[in-house]
Amino acid sequence: MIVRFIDWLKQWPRTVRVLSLVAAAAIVIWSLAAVDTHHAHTWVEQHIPGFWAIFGFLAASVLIFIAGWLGKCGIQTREDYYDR
Amino acid sequence: MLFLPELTILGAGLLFFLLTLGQPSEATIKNCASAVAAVILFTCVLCVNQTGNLFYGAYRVDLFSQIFKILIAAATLVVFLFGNGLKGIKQDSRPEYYLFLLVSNLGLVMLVSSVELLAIFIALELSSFAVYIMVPMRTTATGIFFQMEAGIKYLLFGVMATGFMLFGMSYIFGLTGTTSLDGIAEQLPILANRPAAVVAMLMILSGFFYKLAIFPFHFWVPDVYEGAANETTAFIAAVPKMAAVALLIRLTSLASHQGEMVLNLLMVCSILSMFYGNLSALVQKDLKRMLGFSGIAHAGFILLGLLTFKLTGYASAVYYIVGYALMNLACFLVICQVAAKGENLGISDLSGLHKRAPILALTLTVALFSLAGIPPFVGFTGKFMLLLGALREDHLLLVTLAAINTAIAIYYYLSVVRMTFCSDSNGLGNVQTGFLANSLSLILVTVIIVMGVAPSWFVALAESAIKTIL
Amino acid sequence: MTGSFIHPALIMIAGALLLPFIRGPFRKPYLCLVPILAFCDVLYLNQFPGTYGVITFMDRWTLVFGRIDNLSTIFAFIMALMAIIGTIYGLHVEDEWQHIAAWFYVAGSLGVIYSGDYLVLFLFWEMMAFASTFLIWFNTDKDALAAGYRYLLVHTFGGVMLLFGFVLRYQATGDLSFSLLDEHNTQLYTWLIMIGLMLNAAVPPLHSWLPDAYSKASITGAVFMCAFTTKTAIYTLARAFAGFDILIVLGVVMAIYGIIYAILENDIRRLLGWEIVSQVGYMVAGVGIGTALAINGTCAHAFAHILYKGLLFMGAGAIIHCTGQSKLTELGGLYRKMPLTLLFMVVGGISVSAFPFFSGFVSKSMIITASFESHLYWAAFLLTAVSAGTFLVAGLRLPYLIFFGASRCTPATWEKAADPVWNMRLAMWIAAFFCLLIGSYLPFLYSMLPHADVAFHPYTIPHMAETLQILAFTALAFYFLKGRLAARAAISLDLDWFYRMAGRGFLWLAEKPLQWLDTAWGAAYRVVGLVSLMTIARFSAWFDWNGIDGVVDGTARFVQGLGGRISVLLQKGQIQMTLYYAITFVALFLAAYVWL
Amino acid sequence: MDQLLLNQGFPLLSTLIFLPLAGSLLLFVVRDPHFARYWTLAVTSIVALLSLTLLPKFDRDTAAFQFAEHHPWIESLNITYVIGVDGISILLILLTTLIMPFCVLASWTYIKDRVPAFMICMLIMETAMIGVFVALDFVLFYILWEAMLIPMYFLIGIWGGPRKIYASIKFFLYTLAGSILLLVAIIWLYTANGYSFFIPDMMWKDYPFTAQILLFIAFFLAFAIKVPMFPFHTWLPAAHVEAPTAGSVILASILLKMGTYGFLRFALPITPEATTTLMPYVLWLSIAGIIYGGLTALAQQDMKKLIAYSSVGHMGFVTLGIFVLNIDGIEGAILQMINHGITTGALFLCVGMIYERTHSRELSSATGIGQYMPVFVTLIGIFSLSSLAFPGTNSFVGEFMILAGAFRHDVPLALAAIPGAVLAAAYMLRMLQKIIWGGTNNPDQSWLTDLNSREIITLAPFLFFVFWIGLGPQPFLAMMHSSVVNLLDQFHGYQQAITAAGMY
Repeated sequence: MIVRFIDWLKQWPRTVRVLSLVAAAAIVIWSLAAVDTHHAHTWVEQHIPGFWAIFGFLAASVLIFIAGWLGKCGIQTREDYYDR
Repeated sequence: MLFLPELTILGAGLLFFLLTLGQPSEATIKNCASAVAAVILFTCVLCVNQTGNLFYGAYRVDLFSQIFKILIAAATLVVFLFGNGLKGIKQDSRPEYYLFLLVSNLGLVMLVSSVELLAIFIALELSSFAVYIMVPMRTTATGIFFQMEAGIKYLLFGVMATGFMLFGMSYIFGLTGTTSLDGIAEQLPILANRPAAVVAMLMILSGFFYKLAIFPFHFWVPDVYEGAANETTAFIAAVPKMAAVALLIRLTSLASHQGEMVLNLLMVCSILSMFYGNLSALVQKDLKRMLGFSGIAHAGFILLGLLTFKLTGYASAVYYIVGYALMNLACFLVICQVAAKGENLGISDLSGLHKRAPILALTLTVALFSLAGIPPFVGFTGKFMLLLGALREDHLLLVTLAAINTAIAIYYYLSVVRMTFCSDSNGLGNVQTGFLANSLSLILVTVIIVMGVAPSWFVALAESAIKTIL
Repeated sequence: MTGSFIHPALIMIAGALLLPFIRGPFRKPYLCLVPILAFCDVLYLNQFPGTYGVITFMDRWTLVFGRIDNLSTIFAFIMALMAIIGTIYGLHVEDEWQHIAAWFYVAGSLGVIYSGDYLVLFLFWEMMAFASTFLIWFNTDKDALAAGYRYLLVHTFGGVMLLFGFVLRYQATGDLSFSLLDEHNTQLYTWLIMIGLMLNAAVPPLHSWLPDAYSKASITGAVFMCAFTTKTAIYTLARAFAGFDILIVLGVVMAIYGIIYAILENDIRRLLGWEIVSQVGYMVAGVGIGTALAINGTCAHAFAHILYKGLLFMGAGAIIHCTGQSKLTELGGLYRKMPLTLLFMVVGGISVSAFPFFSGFVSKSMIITASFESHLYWAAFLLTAVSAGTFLVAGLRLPYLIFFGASRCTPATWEKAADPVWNMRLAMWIAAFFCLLIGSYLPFLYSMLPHADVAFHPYTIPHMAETLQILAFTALAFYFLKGRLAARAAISLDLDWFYRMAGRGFLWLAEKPLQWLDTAWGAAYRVVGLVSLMTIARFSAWFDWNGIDGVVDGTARFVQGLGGRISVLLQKGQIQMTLYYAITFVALFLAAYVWL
Repeated sequence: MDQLLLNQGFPLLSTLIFLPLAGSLLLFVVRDPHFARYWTLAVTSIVALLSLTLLPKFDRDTAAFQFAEHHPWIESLNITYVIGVDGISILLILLTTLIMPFCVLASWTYIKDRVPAFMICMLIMETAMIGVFVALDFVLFYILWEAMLIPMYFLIGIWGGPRKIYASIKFFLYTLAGSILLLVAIIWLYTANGYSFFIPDMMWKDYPFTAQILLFIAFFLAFAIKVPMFPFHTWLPAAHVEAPTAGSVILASILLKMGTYGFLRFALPITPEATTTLMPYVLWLSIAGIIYGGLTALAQQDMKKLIAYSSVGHMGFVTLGIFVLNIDGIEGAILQMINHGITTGALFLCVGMIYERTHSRELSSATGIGQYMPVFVTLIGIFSLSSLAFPGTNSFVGEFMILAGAFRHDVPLALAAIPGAVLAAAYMLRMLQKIIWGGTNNPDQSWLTDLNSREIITLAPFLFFVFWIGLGPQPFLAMMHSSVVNLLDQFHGYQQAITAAGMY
């Protein structure tokens, strides 16, 4: 069942992609419209619309870039490093 | 009755003289010898409580002398018993050998009773000359060809030592005008600080240093031990030393008033003997040579007892020499049994003895551990009492050096034990041991252990004996 | 409760000891029975808070084996539950020693949780360390031996620190009881105890053992290990160090550190190990915040974490078990072959990523909210950022690289791959069920929390909106940047470099210089002791042999050995010389006498 | 003589001493190997059972010597046969008597030739060992102390390994050389004490300071070599490696304890002032031993050598505990003496069992046997854990108390001892790991058979004690408590008296 479901999804990659983006947009819009931010903890939450969406995107990207940068700095090395 | 032991020995000597004239069979000689030795011991025991003077006071029979006579007779009996084959002696001179042995014995027995310088000298020479002759009687069938040389060396050393002794005696006579020990004892305290008296006493002592093999009169020991037949060595190693200790006790008790010098000298001799003997013994390959060197060390130990100038010290020395004689007899018993043809034994010849002759191996081991001073054997108890006596007199350094010597000595004794017990027989055949030798060795082992564990009776006896001469 | 305190650890230990005697068809029922019994015991005990099992030891120390209060109950509950799940997961393992080690390990953990003083704590603490080492060693991998060894040494070090700490504390205060330490009066022992406990919680820089060991443990062993060591340590930290500010910093650093390494990681179990580090960071931070809400959050998160991380490790174990591969570079596209495993991994992944209605959502947010409420905004934002990273790694990267995308499997691996045996699936079902239960039915978890008076409502609209926004846009970022997240056949250097290198150097030290020293000592003994003695002895023998004997004999027996002067003497005279020597000595004595 | 509680009725202690000796006599005559084994087992078991009857009658509340017997022996020298037991010695006596039957069992098939002789050595050994622990006359003590060397020498020299000659002579010479000055010290004490060898009379006397120092040095040489303390330890590995299993067990379990027993019985009470003066040096020597022993053990390939070096470390803990001179330290040290006897004895038995199968003591030839000998590796695993002081086992209690005592005495000192504990974990686990799992290329061990019931019976009691002492050490500590308290009271009283005398 699961296999069939995934295979079915894979037949329509473009549709899936679009639907996903639509869903993301819908979440942001719903947040802007329906959520009362007056009791939020911080200024940024109250005054920046869609703050958490921006935050999520940036956080993920920054983490990926930091990791990549660190990896290039020499943290990542060949697998037999300890066996020599 | 007072003179009975000596007469018996004399009679026994005559018996063997008669035997030399005829063509007696081996068995006759053997049986005669054993029987005679037993009779001598019996008469000695019989006369133990006799006291009295003979020969115008030159010869005294007291508990001291009688006990030494018993000891000498007993040791001789043991030598006779385990050496009864006389494997190492020329076939045709065996009756003569016994004759000389008895003469020597007579000399020793007389020595312990002598209380006059000339009597001492005569008795000493009597015992010595007989032994000088016995040494070259070894048969060349044993593969040893320097018995004559050994005999000559022994003789020449003896002559030198007796020379010293005679010289000393003449000094003493000159100083005191008497040759009687009692007389000298009266006079000596007065002369105590006269150098001549000290020198004279030391020179007299040197005669017995030679018998006991104390540095510097020990040079003869290894050669004579090696050159003489096993039975002869057994005799030399055990019997005359007892008499020598007896006389040394008599003489040092005289010299006890002569102050520091004698004491220092005895201490130096003692230390040098111990070190010299033990260190040399470490590298020996020949069992008898090793025992000879170890004898030098043990003689040094005995001096520890003498130089206390105290009753207990003397008693310890007596105890120790008796123990030493027992251990040595046990060792030589084994040597005589293992050396099938009377040859000299290297230490390696003992390998695997525990298989070849278990009882002998046990005997040898007990004797060696005892010689090494390991409890609970007589050697330990003796050493302990000697050290104790010396430390009571505050000779801490001496005692420490002596203790260190004990540790050194362990090595060569152990290397023999190792051969006996911890190695294979390397193709060496079994040793034939008779019932006599086995039971004799078990008796010796028992005595060595019993004397070590319960020395009280013997020490008390020695003390009471020594009290009679002080 | 009428004095009938039976320690659940005792049940586990007794069960483990009896296990070798249970054979044949009884084995599997028995395996299930023992942890269930222990679980029932825990349930029973949890109803009667109090102090039990108090024993006076050597007339001086009071040992408390059973302290049952609102903090220990929840941890005991989840540990016992996990023991059941883990045992079921390993039901197919024939080797009874693995079960025995695992049960001892569980017993150690339960013992720590119920312990009321440092001696008992230490006893069980070490039991955990040793038992878990065996779980690593049971893996047949060549590296497992070395890894287990490193693991053990690190934990022994931690144990020693702890021992130091509480002994010092005992010396200073005379108190052995295991209770909250004073933040305003810290002593050396406070830090030592903290180091000892933090090592087990894998707080940087004491963390490297975790990914190292968990990736090398046996398959079932890793399932046990991911649950017990760190969470037991969190319990002890919450007990002794609640409200220590330094822990907030360490916790946040830990969360970030772990997630960055997880992004780089290639080995699936190492990846999950790094994620444990990251998640435990939340808990450490929660302990550091120390408010009632934060402690609640820590407990809840530990509870939830054990289940979803257990689920993830079970999934990872299933993959390794069924494919023989553990590297992302060797996997991919497996959804066709292992659909159920995919399902479980996804459930685990979205639980850890705090999807609404899954367990992480109701627990993680508690800690973040607590930090907001304590006005620790930096911590709150950083932790939220890490939660984005968590989704990135566990919810997206891991399933994507294993199950979707291009297959990088060898044909053999592909052929082998299939969903695992029934007991593994059952265990995963149970864990997945609990993940969903916790997230959906709040009272189940919340009624067990230690501070019952503090209410927390996760399902508010702002919270939902916040979470969904973050998740959606993290997914978006993943979509754009997934090229950068691809699997690379590489390892990441970490602080374990120091352990490994130090260990190597240490062995070298023991083998080379010290052994040399000992040999030299023996030689010195021989040379100085025996040889010098023998030299003296030889000298004396030489003296006797060459100096005296040689002259007396007049023979040439040992001519070769004689020195020049002595050989001359030997030629000259024979017996006279000996006599000369003897007389010389006598003369010397006399001279000495006269002179002195 | 008020320190003695004379024995009424059956002379139990003398029986314990002389029964083995009497038993050995029969073996001189009957030389059948099978008979020798059963007979020795019977004799040692009877002695063990008899020794257990000491327990109910032992009064824990007194520091006096109990079950004492007193007979004159060599009256001219005032040497007496006087024996007695106090809280310090009773456990060691029980350890001795209880371990001997298992040594016999362990030699059942290990010793194949000259069995009666072997058993004679074992029995004589037992006599001497029990005697050393009960002797209250210094000469009696010394005689037994030295006499012990002979059977041990034969045990190593006859039934030992390839380098037995070297090892046995080294053992004998080294230990004898060490104790030879003890003899001088004994005689000195005799003359200083009004010609008495009675040990309690020699204690707590104000000998001159120099004399105390010299006495202490003599004691120290004798006992430190026996313990063996670093750097006097080199005889131990040689002897352990070459000795047969039973010999190793006796060496490790009992002989080594005589050194530390000597410290407690003689060095502390007879030379308290010197002890206080020299204590720091001894303590740091102990630390050096702990660490050195641990490090060296780590590098060993030979299992027996490994355990031998570990003994150096463990005994370092014992001397550490003794010389911190407080109740924790000393009680811990005595307990650790027992623990080391149990644990190391058991480990040597285990190694002997491997050796009987593979004829090698190399770690490399015993790798990976866990698969084929599960019972065996379980047992050796438990004993190894005990050896590294794993909580719940006996050594943990002992080491913990010693460290507690050390902490109370001096913190840096205690800290310095800690690496020893880590090292212990390192070397024991290294051995364990190799034995149980080994590497990737283990030799084929599939022909190995697991332990038979005789071997399991041999090890079972050790296991029992490992856990008993580990979990409930109270009864053991209670036995020694009075004596240790008394020792420390006397010691501190003596110190105060000295200080007071110094002030006026």
